[in-house]
Amino acid sequence: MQMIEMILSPLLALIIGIFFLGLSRKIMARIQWRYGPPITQPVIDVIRLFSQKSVSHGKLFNLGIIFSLAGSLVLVLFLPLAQICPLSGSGGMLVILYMMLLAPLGIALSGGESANPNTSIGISRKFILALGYEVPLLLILLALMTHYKTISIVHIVSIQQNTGWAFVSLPLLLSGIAYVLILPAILGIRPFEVVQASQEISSGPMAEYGGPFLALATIQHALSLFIGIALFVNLFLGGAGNLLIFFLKMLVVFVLVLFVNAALPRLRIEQAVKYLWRWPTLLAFIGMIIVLIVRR
Amino acid sequence: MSLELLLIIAFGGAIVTYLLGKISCRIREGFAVLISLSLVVMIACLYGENGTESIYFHFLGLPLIMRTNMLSWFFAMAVSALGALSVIFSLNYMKNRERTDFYYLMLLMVNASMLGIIFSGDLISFFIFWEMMSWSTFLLISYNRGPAVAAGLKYIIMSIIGSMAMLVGVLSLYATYETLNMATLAELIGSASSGYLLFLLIIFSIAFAIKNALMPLHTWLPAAYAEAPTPFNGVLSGMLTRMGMYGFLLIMYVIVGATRALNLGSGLFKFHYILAWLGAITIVIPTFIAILQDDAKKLLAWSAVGQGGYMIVGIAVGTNLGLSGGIFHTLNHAIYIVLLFMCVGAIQYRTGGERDLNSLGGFIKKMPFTFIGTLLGISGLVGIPLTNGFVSKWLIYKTLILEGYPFLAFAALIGTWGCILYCYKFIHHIFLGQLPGKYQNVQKAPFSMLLPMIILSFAILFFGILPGIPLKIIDTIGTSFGFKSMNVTIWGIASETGTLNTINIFAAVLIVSIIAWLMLKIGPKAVSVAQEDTYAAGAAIPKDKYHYTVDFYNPLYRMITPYLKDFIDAFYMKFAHWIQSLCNGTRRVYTGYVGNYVMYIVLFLALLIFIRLKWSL
Amino acid sequence: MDDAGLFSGGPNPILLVVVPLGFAFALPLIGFVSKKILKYIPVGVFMFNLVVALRLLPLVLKQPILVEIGGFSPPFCINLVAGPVGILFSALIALAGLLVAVYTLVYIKEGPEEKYHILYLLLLTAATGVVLTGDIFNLFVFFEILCISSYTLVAYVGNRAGIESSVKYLIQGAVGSSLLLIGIGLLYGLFGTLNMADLARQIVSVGSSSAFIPMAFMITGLGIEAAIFPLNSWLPDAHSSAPSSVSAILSGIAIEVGLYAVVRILFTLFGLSSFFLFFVFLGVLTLLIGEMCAFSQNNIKRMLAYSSIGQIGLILFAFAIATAYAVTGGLFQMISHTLGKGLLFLAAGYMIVRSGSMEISSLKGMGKRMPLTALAFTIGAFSLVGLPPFIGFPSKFLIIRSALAEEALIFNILIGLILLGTVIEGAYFFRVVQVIYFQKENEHQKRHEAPVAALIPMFLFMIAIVAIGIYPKLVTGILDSAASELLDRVDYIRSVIQ
Amino acid sequence: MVFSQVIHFLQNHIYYIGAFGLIFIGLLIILVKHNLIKVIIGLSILETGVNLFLIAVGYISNGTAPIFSNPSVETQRMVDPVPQALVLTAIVIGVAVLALALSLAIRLYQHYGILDLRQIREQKW
Amino acid sequence: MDRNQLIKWLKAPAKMGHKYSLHAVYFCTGCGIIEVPPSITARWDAERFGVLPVATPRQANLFLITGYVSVKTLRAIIRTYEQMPEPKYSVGFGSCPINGGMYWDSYNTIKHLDKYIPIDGWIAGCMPRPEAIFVAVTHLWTLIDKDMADGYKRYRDHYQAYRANQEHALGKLEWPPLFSNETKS
Repeated sequence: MQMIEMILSPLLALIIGIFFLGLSRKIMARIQWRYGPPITQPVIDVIRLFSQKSVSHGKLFNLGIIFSLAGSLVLVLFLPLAQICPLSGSGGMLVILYMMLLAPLGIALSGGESANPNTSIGISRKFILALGYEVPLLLILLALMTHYKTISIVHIVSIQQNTGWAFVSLPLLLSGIAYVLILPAILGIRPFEVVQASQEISSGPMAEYGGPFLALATIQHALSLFIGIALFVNLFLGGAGNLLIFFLKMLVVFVLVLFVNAALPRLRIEQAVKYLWRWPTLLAFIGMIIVLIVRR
Repeated sequence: MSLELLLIIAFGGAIVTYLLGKISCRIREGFAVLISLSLVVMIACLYGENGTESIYFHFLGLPLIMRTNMLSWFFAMAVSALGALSVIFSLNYMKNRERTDFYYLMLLMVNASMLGIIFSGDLISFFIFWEMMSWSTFLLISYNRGPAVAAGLKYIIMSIIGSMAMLVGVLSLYATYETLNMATLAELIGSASSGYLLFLLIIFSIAFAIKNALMPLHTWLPAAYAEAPTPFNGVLSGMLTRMGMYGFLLIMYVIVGATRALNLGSGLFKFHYILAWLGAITIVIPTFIAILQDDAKKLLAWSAVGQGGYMIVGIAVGTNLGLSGGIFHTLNHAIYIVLLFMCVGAIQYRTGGERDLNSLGGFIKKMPFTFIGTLLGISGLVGIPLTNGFVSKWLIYKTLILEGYPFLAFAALIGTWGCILYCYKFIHHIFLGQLPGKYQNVQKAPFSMLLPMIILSFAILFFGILPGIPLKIIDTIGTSFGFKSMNVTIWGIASETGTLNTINIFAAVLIVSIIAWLMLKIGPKAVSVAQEDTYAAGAAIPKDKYHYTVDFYNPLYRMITPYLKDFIDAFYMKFAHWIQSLCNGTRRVYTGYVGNYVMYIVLFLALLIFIRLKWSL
Repeated sequence: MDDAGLFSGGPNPILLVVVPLGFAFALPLIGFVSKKILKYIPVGVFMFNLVVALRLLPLVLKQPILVEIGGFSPPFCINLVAGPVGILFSALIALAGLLVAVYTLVYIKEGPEEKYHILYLLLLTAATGVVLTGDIFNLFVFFEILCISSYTLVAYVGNRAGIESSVKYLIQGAVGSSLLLIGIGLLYGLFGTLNMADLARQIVSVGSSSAFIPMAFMITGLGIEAAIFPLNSWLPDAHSSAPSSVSAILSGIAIEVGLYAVVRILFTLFGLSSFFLFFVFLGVLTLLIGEMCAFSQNNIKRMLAYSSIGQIGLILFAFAIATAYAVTGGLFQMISHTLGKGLLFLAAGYMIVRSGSMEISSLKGMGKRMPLTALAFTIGAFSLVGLPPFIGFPSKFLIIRSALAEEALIFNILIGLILLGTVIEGAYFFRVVQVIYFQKENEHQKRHEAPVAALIPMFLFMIAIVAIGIYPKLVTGILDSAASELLDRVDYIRSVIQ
Repeated sequence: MVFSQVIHFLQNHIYYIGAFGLIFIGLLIILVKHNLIKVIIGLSILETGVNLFLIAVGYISNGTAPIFSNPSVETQRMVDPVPQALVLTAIVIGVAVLALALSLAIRLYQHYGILDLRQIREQKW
Repeated sequence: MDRNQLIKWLKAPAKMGHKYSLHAVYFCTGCGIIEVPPSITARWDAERFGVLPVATPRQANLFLITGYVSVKTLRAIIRTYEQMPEPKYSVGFGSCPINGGMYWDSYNTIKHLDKYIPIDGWIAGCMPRPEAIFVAVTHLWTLIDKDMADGYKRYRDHYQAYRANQEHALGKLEWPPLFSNETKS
């Protein structure tokens, strides 16, 4: 059973992620009054990329991207997808937090080997942005874990299934709002699209990727979209009893986030970090204090 | 008997090594390696010898006692192993330098005194070895001259302040209980008032906090680490600084005892809680300062300060998980920081002492093994799952969250995220990016440098995937302090509030990596290109300039730099200057005019008589 | 004087004074015979003294030896009381004298060597006399001999600094000895006796407070030689301008003998225990002033001189606590200071000779040029700071421990100040050690070690420092009985006046 | 009455007064004079005062020499011999110091060309 | 998606992928680039054809040379073209790359771009309208279907000649040859 889950959950994540990628392009096009590409366009892109003959800058260039994709895939194994969570008993939220590191770190190592300054700038921005949103995110997650007195995400989901969504329960409301405020930053979309920023720094960490490397990076991107939203759904929207509801919840969140993406221009990196360290952090901090008071 | 023999071999070996150096370098080096390896073997043989005490000497009527238990075995093993690796690493690094005899003497001496500290069964021998460690370290830190001199002076002054505080503590214990045997003290101290215990803990904490570079007392460390000879950095950062940790464990859990130590003070102002907060501050601020550093060794130094905070937080929380996390982190940190310093050493060895991050780059092609070592080192430092740093950090986080210290947990976690920034900066600036033209002909690190690096790299993975092996030992330490035993399995820890199972993670990561690799293999094979062949908007790559290193995290720097000056150091320096001017003022008493001097004499006589009349003593 | 053999088989303690004194005066005569052997005479004399003192040590531990000069039994006439303290100090003086004499063989090459050796012998004879005598006026006389020979020795080199310091030293010393003499006169006027035991007995019977004024005069007079804080202005000048061998003796022996005299007068003669607290403060003040002044010195010898003031402060502090532990600690600290400071001055002496300057900065690269001398300096410095495994550690340990045993808040604060002083001490000593080993030298100079005759005493000092530091039991037994002799007035009186 | 008391006191203590007067004069000279020679003179006066004081301690007016072989002299009226012995020693020492001081003064003058102690301050701090 | 398409997809997914995912490298050589923004934004929306501008040549497979090519630009064009992963297609946009256009007698303009890099198709006109881009794209689809868009193969086969031409125009080149001598067929 666990083996099936282990295969199933990454596959599902991959499909949903790629679907979201296509969906985002389509919806963005519609918002911008365009016809837009077919919804399968990411798949076509990935196929094309896999068939291209790329250049490699060295062993680490290959390994880094593998590392990054593997990190994302493993992370999916720790996330409860509705009732599916293959690695529920292997470390809980803390491992998830750490696994979220792997993907950017892998890309960073791989990109670093390519010796392209654009890449380095992108990576530097990625890490700064990550530091920016981790401050509120950690406060939020700690508030959750402190409130539910567990570090296992499965427990958090199951408690919410019994007692209602965290997002609408009072002590965690502020944390939830803070999470919503930083969700675009976690997903890396506008107004926090400073990392890729293809107009500025030639798509940053991706600058030297072509062919299969870019395909892997695209898949990784799709997975990270999935992870960011699935984490929110699990933590604040109570997960789901079956896959369909889970998917619907994710879809709603994603479309809402896309509107933000379409409506807002890109921030500069300092502006982004200042924003992240101001309002979401403040909310998360107050939320944490409320949680502590409630716990007393 | 074997403990005395051990110390005699350790100290005698140091001196004999020095003398052999007068005969021949090769014999000396061989002997140094032999001594340090034989110490490792001897200590390994001591495993499981619990609670044997032996009086080996009398000092001022005090019996000096050596004893073994699990705690000391654990630390001794780490000290001797890392010491041996450092010696091996030194062989090539120190070749063709002046005063290598002296260097080996002091290196072995530091190791020997650390072993002395660890095996001490009474506080006086603890203190003696502590002081010997301090001054021999001082001599080694200053070894490199130049800025190292100031660093050494700073170190020894702070160290003396610490040891003076400890001396007061030791002597006050002696005055109160008439014994300095740790075991006896631990029994006797039950009758002490909580005020006295608090005094004891604070006065010892000053000493240990200075050694462990806890935040307001950390200022010696960055300069000292940056300037010490790099092979010695391993010993310095790995174990010597962590003698402070050992000291904390000793005073809090062995002598004062867990239950008493954790109940001192009231409300939020409990001793251990404040200590934990200091630890948390020590995690956050140095981590962010480390991000700003451009000097490889300074960066690692600040990172070591920050990592020290984890250990303090871990043991100060006072749960079995936290304690184990703290102790385990001490070991893990020692392993990876030694590895990282060795990597810097290898780079320095091949580049002629270059350690400015901005002028390196692209060494991955030239020194691949060193790179792998560094990669594993920073993985451990960040705490990537499946490296050893993860397990210990996991334990600490978990206990912080479950015990209801979310802000401490926040500090610890944010420290990790800051850690990624400087770790990546470290590896990127040295190994990735463009190789400067002058380093085109750099060779691989020699084997004697690679060997310790390889061993340590394996250790990182080994302890990361099989954390149960050290954790079992640490668990016995914890239970000997009176904590509940953890449910340690070989793969991690099982408990109802969240378990850790490294083998699952390992298997998953392995399988998934293979899948990802296969995915990469779907496409046509990639063509390897030279490093110059990167995208530069169609232009040719400028030589030596196409590497983004200076102000790597520039936007972040602009935001945090104003808040991250080392205020504490500045304050201490100001204080030192103030003392200096005070001293300068004081010596004006001796005016040089003999009339004044005679006046002093007359005044003194008058003072004596005045006191007599006033108080009729 | 003839009944030397009467004392249970041991040699007569008076030999300790007589032999060097005799040789001092015989030296010019010997000079007629051969100029060359002159400088070996102090070596021989102090070797003899050392042997005598060491042979006497086990005897006096059982029973103090009383030497009646002129055949009268005390309280009449001059007598020597060779108790554990006296013999301990004699041994120490003989040891330091011997080692420094060996050092002098090569160190003193210019000037009127013959006079140097006479004065050197006189100085140490006087010091031995001071510690052995049981008569207060005799103490004054020996003291004057000590002072006059030190004035002269300070001026031995005859340069500006030497003469100036010597003049200043002389003025202060003369004022001091006048005060001492007034004190002795007053005492004599009050009690009509000069024997210390007898005086002590009488003071015990009338109460110590009645003899306060003489005590004040005597303390002030002796305090000048003992370098207690406001009275020590001569010390840095004199110690820094004297030849290094003389500095070693002045620092290691002269001021300690002065302090011994102060302590003897305080403890045995007056026993004014209510006044000890004042001396505790004074000791700490002396320590702090000494260390602080030393901290801001650029001249190596001046720094060492100020450091001596600091050490004296510590010793005074220990004595003024006046418990058995504390006095043991004080005596131990005296030994450790004699050995440590002696070693430092000897090492610094040759480093100054080689570098040609007393500036600390000119000692750069000495670790390479004179490795053994540099090692000696380092060990001396470490020992004085109180680092194990050197002798400074057990002595400081004992002092702090006895101070902590007092359990008064004021003592805790004072301990804090003392430890602060130690930190400052550490700071300046380590700075010098760094200059010696770790500063980049100006030009590449070849190795030029001090001559063997200078290295041997340094080595012996080092061995003593390390040996006692590792195994303090070598001396603690003697120190304990010496401390009890100092503290136990009644016993002292009884042993002198049967 | 008062006057006679004063006279009486003076008669009894004239030596002490003289001695301490000398001592104070000597000290005052040392304290306020800057010239080395004058300071040495001050030292000399100080010493003289001390010696006088010592003599005064053992002095009995109209006393006799302490010769016990002469039975006609009462021991009560004998002058104490010890202070005299002391003073002799002290004078000798004083002379030695004085000689040394003067010789040093000569050398000092050779080096500095002055004897003003305010200006001879190379050794300080 | 009709049946035909599906069969094609199953038969040769790579080729179809190349057809429908033409990512063009941003490269503004001359005035022709002014026509590209309208074509990729809401008015014409090139993305519905799968044409998407990307930032670096590594990610692209379509190279639009938009406008005249000066000697200085040629250097960058060659470099960019060489960095694109194979298979790659290049399209000359406007008359200038074809034969120099209005700069036919300029001393500093490249007249025949296909002497330096292989060109798979040309869009004539001064300026061609955005619709022309789509015409070109659909035409390129046909060429890809028929394996006639083989500029990258030609480049590989005749690299020595191209390189010689390039060096003739630009003098010594800073970068090493893309293909070593042995691959010359």
